[in-house]
Amino acid sequence: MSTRVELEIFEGPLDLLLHLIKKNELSISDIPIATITEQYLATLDLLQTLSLDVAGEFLVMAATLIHIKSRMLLPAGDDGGDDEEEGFDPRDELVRRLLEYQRYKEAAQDLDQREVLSRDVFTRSASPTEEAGPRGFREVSVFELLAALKRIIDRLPKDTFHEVTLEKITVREKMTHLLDILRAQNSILFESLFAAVSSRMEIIVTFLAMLELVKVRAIRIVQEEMAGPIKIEAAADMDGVAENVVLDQAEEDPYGA
Amino acid sequence: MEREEVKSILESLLFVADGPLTVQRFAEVVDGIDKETIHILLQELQSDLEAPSRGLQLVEVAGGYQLRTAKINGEWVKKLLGGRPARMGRATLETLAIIAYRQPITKAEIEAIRGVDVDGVITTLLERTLIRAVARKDVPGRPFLYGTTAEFLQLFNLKDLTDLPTLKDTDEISLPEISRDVIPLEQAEES
Amino acid sequence: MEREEVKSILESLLFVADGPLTVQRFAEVVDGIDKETIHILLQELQSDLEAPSRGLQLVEVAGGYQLRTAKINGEWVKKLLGGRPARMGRATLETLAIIAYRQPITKAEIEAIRGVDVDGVITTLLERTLIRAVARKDVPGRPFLYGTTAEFLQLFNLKDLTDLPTLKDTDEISLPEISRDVIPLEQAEES
Repeated sequence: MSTRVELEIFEGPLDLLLHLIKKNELSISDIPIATITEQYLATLDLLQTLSLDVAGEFLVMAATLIHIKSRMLLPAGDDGGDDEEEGFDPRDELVRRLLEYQRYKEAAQDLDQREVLSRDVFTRSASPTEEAGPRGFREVSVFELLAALKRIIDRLPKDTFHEVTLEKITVREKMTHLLDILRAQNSILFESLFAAVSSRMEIIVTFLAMLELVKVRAIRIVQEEMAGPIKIEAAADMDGVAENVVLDQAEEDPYGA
Repeated sequence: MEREEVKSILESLLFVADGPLTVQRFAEVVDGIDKETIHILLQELQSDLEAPSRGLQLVEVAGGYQLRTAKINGEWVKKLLGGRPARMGRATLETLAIIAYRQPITKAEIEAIRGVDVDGVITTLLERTLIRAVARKDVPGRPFLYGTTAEFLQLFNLKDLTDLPTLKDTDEISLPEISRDVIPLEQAEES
Repeated sequence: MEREEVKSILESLLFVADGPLTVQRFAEVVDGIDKETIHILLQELQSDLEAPSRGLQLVEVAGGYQLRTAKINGEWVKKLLGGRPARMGRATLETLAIIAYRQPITKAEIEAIRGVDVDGVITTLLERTLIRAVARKDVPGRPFLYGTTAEFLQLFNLKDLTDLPTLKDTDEISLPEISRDVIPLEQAEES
């Protein structure tokens, strides 16, 4: 199937035909096939002149129109004999398709005119646990965090050159660093937290530091909407909670040299 | 329980519900209240909300009741919520209309009506759970038959499928005849 | 704009808002309305909601206004929401994550990583058939080894376990290492 940049205005060959019929104020059931074929082909020509790609369907319809036109020229009963019915018209099949297509085109317009949810009318989006928290942000799951982390890691160059020197970065240092940031600006985007980080080990350590602060409820990780940016923000008594944990860590640090 | 109390409970339930609530569900939760009373109170709630100072409406949709914002306030709500999903394109709408009225229907049958390939559109509609595969058609290749979902009803504020506006009869040609004619076309196309 | 209209808009906005809305925010969205009017209308809304037939309340919280269900209906709301799968708590999610990435794993090993008792969580996860006992570990006491189920994959919309957001590129930093590092922190937290 060819790319269909071309006829955003026409949803397909039937749509184009309907357009031409309407433009010429013709009746679907009695299409002057020669005129319509001519205009149809002219439209395709125009599109091709404009270097627009004409999809295969449009060409199939062009062939169909030419075929019908040729059969219209034959005297009745002279067309191969498989249409013995009285009053057979080579346009019948096309007329049926056009009428049916038009019917659904109108049905689609009717649907579009209804009160469409999230366009005209809205339901509540907040989580149902009313008393849960003062903020409407949803808390982010571990899986979403891991997925976000993976995105960050995937962006890193594959070389692991710096890992050896950076291994000494500690979870405690990262926790302190994160707390400093949040003291200064109250919240930070998850991704920007990792912006300056260049090795996988450092990312993991940063991530662990973040998880630890979440665990002791010094910080919250929230998201305004599904798949939206993840934000890290200071909890109400961040300093009170975090200080103990960070200090406790000062004694023994597994990542330390 | 007092009538007022029950009405108050119904409002609370409607407020927190994830989707439309059926009278049945109300009756299960608020035990001891008969469905008739629930029905009457919901009607009352519905008309309370018609006051010009109210910004909500109680719609009957997908077999249940749901609170939604008043249509007249749509623009303000959009402004509050910020960037919202774009309008549905014509290709999507047309395909959805065909599926809604002709379900269960195969992709090939839809393509015969629209005259164009609908692969991408079907994928989008499946992803948005507006349609689902309901069966396979007993023809060569056993293609999927698609139908609309409850989400479809919710999206277009429809009680059920019979609530769809009647298809305009543009001519004397009846639907069965059309579909009979359409099948050979598909076979020709496939071969 | 009419007073009634503005009141209606305020109700719509409160209904869809994700969190408390400040008077400032209302004024930004509904331009041309002064804060004083907004304030008065919100007070009005608040007292409207005091009627015994209403099931909502307008609370002032975190410097803004938020619609919530009336306290008196709390039990009914819980009953409604209780019928659905509840939102998974953090402890449950973390435990599930550990099992997903480290399966098969024993309860003791999970506890070593999380630093807390996981009995209750394991029971919940087993009841919801998100995990199952897959074998016994050949160590003293022969504890169960747990793994995730097909329901787990469904819940998180995963094709299979390789579809998990694994840290594939970080194989050199294996999870055991992480868990070893994490333990002291958790112990600190408990003390």
